[in-house]
Amino acid sequence: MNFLPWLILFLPLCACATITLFTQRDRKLSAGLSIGAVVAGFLFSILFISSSGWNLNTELTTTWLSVGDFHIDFGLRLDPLSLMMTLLVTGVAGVIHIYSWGYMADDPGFSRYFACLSLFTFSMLGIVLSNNFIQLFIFWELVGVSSYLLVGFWFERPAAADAGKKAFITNRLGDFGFIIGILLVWATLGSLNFGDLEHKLHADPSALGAMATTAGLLIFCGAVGKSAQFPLHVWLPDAMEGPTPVSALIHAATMVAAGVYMLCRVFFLLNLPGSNALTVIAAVGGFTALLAALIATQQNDIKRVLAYSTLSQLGYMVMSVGLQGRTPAMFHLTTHAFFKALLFLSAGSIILALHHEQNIWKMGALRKKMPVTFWTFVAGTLALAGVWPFSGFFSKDTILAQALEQPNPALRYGFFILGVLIAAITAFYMFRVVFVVFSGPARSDGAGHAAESPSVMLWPLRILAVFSLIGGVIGVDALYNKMFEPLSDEFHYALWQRLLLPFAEAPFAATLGLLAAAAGFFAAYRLYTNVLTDPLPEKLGSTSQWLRDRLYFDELYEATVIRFHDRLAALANWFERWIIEGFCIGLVRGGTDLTGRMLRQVQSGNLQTYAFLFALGVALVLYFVLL
Amino acid sequence: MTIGLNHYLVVSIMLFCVGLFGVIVRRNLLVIYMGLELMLNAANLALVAFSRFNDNLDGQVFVFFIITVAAAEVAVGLALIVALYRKRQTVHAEDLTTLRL
Amino acid sequence: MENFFFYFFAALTLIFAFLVIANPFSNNPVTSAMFLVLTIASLAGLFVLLHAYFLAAVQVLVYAGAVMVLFLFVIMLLDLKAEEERHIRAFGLGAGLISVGAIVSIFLISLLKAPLLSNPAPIVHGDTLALGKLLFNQYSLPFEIVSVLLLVAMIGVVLLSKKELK
Amino acid sequence: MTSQFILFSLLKVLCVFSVLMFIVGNAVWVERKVSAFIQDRRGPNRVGPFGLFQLIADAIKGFLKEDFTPGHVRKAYYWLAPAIVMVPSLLTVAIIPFGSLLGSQKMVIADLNVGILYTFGIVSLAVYGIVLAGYAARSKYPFLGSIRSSAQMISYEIAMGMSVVPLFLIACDPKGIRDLGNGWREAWQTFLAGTSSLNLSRLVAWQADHCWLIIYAPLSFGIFLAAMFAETNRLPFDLPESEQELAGGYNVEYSSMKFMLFFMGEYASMTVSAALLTTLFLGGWTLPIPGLDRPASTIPLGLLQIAVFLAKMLIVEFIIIWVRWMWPRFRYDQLMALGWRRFIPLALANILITAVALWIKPGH
Repeated sequence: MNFLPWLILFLPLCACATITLFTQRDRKLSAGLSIGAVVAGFLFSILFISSSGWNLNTELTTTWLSVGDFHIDFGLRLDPLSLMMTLLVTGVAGVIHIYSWGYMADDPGFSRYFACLSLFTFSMLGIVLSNNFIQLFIFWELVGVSSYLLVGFWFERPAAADAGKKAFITNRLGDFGFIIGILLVWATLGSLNFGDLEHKLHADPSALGAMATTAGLLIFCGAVGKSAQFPLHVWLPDAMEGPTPVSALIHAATMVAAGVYMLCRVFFLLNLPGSNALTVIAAVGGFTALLAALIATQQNDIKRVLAYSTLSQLGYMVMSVGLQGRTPAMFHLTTHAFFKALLFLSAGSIILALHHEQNIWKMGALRKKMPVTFWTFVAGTLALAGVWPFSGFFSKDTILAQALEQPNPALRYGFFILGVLIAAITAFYMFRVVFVVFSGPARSDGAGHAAESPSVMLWPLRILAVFSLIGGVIGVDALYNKMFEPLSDEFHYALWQRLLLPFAEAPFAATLGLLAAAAGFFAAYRLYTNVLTDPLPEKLGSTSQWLRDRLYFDELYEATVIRFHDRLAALANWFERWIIEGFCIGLVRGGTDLTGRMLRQVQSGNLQTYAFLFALGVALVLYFVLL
Repeated sequence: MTIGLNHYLVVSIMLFCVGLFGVIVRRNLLVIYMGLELMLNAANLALVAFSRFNDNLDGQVFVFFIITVAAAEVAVGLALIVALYRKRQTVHAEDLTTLRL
Repeated sequence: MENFFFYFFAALTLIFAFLVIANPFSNNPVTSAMFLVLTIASLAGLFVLLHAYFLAAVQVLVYAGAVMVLFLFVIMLLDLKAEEERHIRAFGLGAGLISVGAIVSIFLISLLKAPLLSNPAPIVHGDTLALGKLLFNQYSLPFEIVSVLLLVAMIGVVLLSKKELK
Repeated sequence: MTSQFILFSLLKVLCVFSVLMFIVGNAVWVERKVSAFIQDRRGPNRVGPFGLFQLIADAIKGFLKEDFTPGHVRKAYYWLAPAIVMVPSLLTVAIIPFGSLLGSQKMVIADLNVGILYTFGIVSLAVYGIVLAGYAARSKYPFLGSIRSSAQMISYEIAMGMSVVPLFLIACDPKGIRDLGNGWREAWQTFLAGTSSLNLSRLVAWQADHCWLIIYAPLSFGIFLAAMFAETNRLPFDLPESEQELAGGYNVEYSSMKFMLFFMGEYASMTVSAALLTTLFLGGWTLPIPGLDRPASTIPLGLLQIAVFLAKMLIVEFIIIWVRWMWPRFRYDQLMALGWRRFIPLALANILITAVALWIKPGH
């Protein structure tokens, strides 16, 4: 069965290559190939897991390149973490692929879209299955490339093209730190294989010495970029310029999860004695979560609300990792993948029904017109808001419980209160969207004439809705827990026991979480039932304006980072033009040119000259051979 | 003093160099070609002399091949010259400088 | 006697060869060709002195009989009315003298350094039978290849000589 | 290299040369007589009985006539060409065994081992005389004639050379001559001492031993005969000098002694070709009569064999002359087509068939 993981990994790549090279013109075949590859991957994942079980901890390797003594294996790491992620990626991606068939049906770049989608799936699976840093980094960059291609898919629209560039470049900043961190790890530990590294650090936790914090933070830089944490969060909302399924795939379910996944994968590097990396990570995560949640409350674009909610939830997960809670982080990541994909796809359904209208203040009264979409969206909202018994409740609760387990009381209550606050805000802005979009009067003609989406789009919604509902109780957390804390007790609970488990284990956290959600719901209900415009700006004044303009981060970066960057670029340009091109290359080129001009005198076209030179050459050879 | 290998080799070298001199100095393609033939013949002479003074017929077989190849080469070369003349109305090396840069 | 013949033929060969490339009386290619025929005939004499009878005959037959006739044929076909004017370029002359001088001196020096081979009794006879045996046994493959070469050359010449290729 | 060898060689050269010249001279007379007979007229009949002294009269005329040199010719080649025309035939004759033995002397000027190759080498040089004559004249007809001639001679040389190959395949059996006892073999061994494969004497010996090669290789004979006409520029292949088209070709510009030399050159090459044909196909100096089929032991017998050779040769020459007045001229393209597209493939096939036949011959 060992070939199955390889197959899972490379099928999407094959699909991408085939589409790009051969089937560009055949839309259906292209889509079929792409969907087939990812669905086959999903089925193979199930097959593989069912045959070899969850309790794997192996690597499949093949030598990829060797330079001297330095070998890099191309390897797949198979353990519950990667298997679960594989299942998640192929599953969510599969659903989104199918949904795309309907959503993108009229797009001229249909085949190209599916090729990019396959490439993205391949890259994401590569990240998930990598067993070493180099491979991980390469797939990391591939994800960046494919997200660039997908975000900028409608490249004829300047906004989309700019968003693609922004996503790519912002990610570069994080990756810059990431690769330095990788090099640092390699320089100090001499290995890049996760298993080796873990083993070494387990044997000698102080192997990194004083560099522990630095290395951890540098590697965290990668996650900051990819998971859009503060201060590199600015690209994610813009990236909503891509097609909505892409938003769902990249910016909700998978790509941004890569950062969190990576942190969990290399947790052994962060959780070292004498390293403060985790604290910083938790702080960054918490701050991002709060910031994003606040901004989300005053966004009017449905996808931007969801984007900021994604940011906020990612911050939640990162915070959880920072609080040493890998299980809660991955648990929340998994459930979040379900309900955020659901929310995005439902939003896509709405957007499509309203002919690409994304402003929530031009929607309204869609509950009757789009019943399936309404119910699925509500399911997603409930899950995101953490309402029992939806999946979000369980995962959010574990995070809150994790916060309560902190030894340091300041940290403990700080993060716990932060978590509850964010939960309340989350519930508020999500229900704001629900009330504005689905109830009240129809605020535009488009909303008045909206109709339900085709079933090829609705079925993925239904599937995801089901998973959003039950995702918290099917044992995902148990799986992660067994991997991350092998020493702790195994959960053996029936379904109904699981439903009530949070109240038994951490009643304080569960209760407060539920209360926060309820508070958010009521606030939204009070403010947003049957209103034509947002009443909040009047009440909050300039704060609202600040939030609506995303706290002016873009403008800030524009004024500082980008201006500095421009200056630097101008300097580099000058250097390039005058020093490198003018002096270095110019000298070489001029020298070559001069020599060439001299030598071309020899190429006179005169037979005698050639014969003469030839004879001289012969004489020279003879001189060396004979004398 | 009996005539030895060296005598023949000296003749061969001089013949070769006369041919080479012709190739370099003359400008008529046909005469240049004749210079080439002289050089080939010089090689033939050297080979036959070696064959004779080493008690080995291989050298002569070689000469046989050289003569054959030379015949083929002359045929093709002269055909080229004729074709060239048809095109350019000249067989002077000075006038044929298309290869000049 | 043999010494005399050697010096005689060698002198003839070199004189004729020189007249091929630089004839003080005529710059006519036909003259060059005729002297080349004489060079080849003298060379055949040298071959006979070296007991290469077969090659001597082939030399005359192929070179003098066929190759040089072809030369004459072409010279006449081209009908070079404007015979080459006698102006030797200093560059050409210098270049020729330099390269030829260099090669001659290198060869002669190396020849002087080499031990003088004694002149053994003539054992090898380049007669037809011996050469034929060698040619058709040991060298049969090269022989066949050369035949292919000739065929190719023939086809090439036919193609080249066509007025226009279709 | 004794002085005796040189002496006898010189003697042989002298004899052969004078006899050849005599035959050449009289061949002109024969030609005119034959043509007259065929055209039903008398021919030369003024000088001497039956015009027999016409040869002398022609010679005197040739010597005494003004040697006119046109102004536009290339002088050196103009003088050289007639001389060159004579040379090849005189050189070829050197290797033809015109008799067996007179005393201890072989009746051949140079019994070369590469015999037939030498012949072809020299024959191939014959073209120079004509080419240079045409070139020297610097006028159209001679020039065209010489161009034609060079192409024609090169073409037919190939057919000629290849037609001869089967003869040597047949005759140069390494086992050589059969031993029939009675000192048969000894006589031949003296004659053939020191000769090898391509030697013409061996060919003669083989024919004496078996049968004339015209029987064994009739196709070779046919090709050789036709090629011979072409090589000697005789009708029906006299394209280089065809009077009606080229007004005499290369000898247009020549007069008196120079013209005589061309004339003599033609007859000399004709005579030598006849001698060669005799040697190759007609048994040379032998006749299938006891005594005449082996090298002579006495001088009279040796002289008789020389006479036999001359007789055969003259008959062949007579045929050559006869053909000239009986056959029309070929067109030039027909001539080339015949040479390249008939004779050369035929000769090749001939070689192949002969080789295969010899290979499958029992007891070989």
